Amino acid sequence: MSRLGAVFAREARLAWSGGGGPAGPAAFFLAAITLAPLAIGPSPELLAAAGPGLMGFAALLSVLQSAERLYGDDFSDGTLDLYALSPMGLSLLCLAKTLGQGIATLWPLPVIVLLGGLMYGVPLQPSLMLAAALAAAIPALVLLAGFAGALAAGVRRSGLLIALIAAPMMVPVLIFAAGAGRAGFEGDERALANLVLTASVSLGTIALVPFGIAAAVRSRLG
Amino acid sequence: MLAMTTALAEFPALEALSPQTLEASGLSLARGGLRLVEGLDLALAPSGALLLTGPNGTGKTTLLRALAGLVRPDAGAVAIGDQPASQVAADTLGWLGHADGLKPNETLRRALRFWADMHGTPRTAILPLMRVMGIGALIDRPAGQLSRGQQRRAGLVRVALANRPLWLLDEPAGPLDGAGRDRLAELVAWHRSRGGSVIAATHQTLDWPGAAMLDLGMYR
Amino acid sequence: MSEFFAMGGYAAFIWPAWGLSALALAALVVLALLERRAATGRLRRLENDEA
Amino acid sequence: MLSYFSNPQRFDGLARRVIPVLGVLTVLLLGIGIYLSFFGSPPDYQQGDTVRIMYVHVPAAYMAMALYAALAGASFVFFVWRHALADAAAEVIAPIGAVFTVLALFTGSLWGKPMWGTWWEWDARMTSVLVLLLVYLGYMALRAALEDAQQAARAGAVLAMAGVVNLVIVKFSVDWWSSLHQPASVIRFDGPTIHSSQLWPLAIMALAYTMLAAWLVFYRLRSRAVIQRARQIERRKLQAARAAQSTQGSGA
Repeated sequence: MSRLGAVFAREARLAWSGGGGPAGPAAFFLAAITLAPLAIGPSPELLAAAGPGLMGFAALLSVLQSAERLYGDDFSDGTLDLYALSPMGLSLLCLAKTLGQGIATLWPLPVIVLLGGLMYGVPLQPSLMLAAALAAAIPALVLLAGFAGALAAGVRRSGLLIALIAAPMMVPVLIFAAGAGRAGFEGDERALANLVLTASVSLGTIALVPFGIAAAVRSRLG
Repeated sequence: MLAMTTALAEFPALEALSPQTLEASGLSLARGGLRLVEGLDLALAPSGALLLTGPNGTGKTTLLRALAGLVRPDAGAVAIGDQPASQVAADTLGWLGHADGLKPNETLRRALRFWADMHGTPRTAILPLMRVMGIGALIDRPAGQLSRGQQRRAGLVRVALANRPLWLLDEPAGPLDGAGRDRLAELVAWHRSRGGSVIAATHQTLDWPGAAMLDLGMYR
Repeated sequence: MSEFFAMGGYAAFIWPAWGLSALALAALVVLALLERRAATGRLRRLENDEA
Repeated sequence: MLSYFSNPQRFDGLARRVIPVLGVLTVLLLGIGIYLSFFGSPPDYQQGDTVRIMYVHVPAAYMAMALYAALAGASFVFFVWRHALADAAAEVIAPIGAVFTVLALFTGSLWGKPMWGTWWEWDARMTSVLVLLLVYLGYMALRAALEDAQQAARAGAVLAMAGVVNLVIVKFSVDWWSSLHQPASVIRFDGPTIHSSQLWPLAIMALAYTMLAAWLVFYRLRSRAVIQRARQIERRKLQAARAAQSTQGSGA
């Protein structure tokens, strides 16, 4: 168990000190939330109705924005060789690594969603539901971004490629997470169902995607 | 000849190695469709040393990566002890690739502690090994501020810390100066004295006593 | 004959749908043929140089 | 059987015989299909003549999915048994599948306009086909971005297999999503019930599309074999030139 914790702690520390930690995704998320109403228009009803879905989508983009750093650097500086040859199973290691970096950089997003809820005129209860759904979605989002990042590691300007690969995979978790917020706002009783589905997709990715990441890493190291 | 600048006593007392034999038979490797090596046989006994030489692009790195199980050979098999390399690599291999696997913003202390913990080696062995490689004073320096030679020495310390019997080193002496090469020779001598073995791909001549040579230029 | 082409008033949807399908499938076939000709030409040129 | 055809010469022998057969079948079936679609079946009692668009839309959507399944299957065979032919098949299938997907989307839109009144209807099936297009584009972009052909093949195989798992979950989540704006209890009207006289043109056209896709795949696989041979000669010339240059260097 200590190795799992060692990898998680190291990757969290590296994300924090190296890439500016949570600043990048948080700033991007804030920018997206600020610009969207300028595009959609100021009418309160429209913003309140569109708010939850829009913030869910902006959160997805924020994860993609920082996805290149998940495996790109490790590929070029030789760390992936060492991780592949480490005594710990590669898929378990990739799980600890991806969640370590993910949580260290993305923890502010659910908090900002509450702020965004106020800005968009979304009442507190649906905002809390969306924040909970987003927190439940983050493991799935970051693991899928990690999978795409491992496949595209080392490619110049791989950000676009990662987004194209990860987008179709993020459809289910986006539907459920944003759905929870939207259903919460519309008072639809299926908000909780969406939240549970978001959590179940996240648990599913935690169980399955690390094997995909390990296979992707091995395919690029060969 | 080799000046033993630091007495053997300076080396940390690590857990005893379990020496392993490495054997490759009928190995054939290609990269980008280009045939590099055909029908290569290779054997390395405990305390043995093998130097891979040959001009650039003859497949030294690809061969090392195949021995480590990172690359699947087109034909032939690699066995460590009597098991396939890819299964036992984690417990028997110390790997030093082209890049040193150091994070620019991570201090050597943190990095080497991480790798010591991963391999179950006591952290007390870190500083002695760094002194052996002459970089004891840099322990709290982020790897990004070190020279290539210093990073290489840190990479060698990481390999020693893994405390694994079989070392696979890709151009270990590449960026090292004269003193660095002497310290590398000492490290390898210490490793071999404990029953460990080493294969190194190299351009420079490394005068490791009793080391076998294999010129890959002949295997095309 | 003309009422056949009218397609019960839906000509504006049916003929573009079929036309597009024919165009796409024809393009796939033609591109495959061109790809083949380019490949064989390249191989023949190389084999001539080799000889 | 699989390893039997992994040998290039044997595959070439097979392909050479199969391609003309597939070609003839395609032309024959298309002829019959077109005839049945326009003359052999009555207009639908509800949609009138627009049902004839279904005869090109449904086969295209079916081929888009069938080709992705083939792509994922070939990727699995390559990933496990390392057959170069399986990787070649996956690489060749991708663009063909993508074209069928785009065709399905356009014909779907042309069919939707008279039926639902809008050029694009975000219903579960069409949205899933749109996501399928993104999966195809992602696969092709990844293979194009990786210079090393070996890595492109292996990484592509991993992505293609992950894509299958993903598409199943996407189908469920999109169904759930499209039912969100209607109360779940209403049974969704699931498109026209297929009248038996409409079944024949649909089945024949689907078979014709399948034969055409098979012809395209086999034909392009033979072209790839020719390209591989050309590349080998080019590499040998490169190696010979480099060897001549290095002996010259050391000789001086």
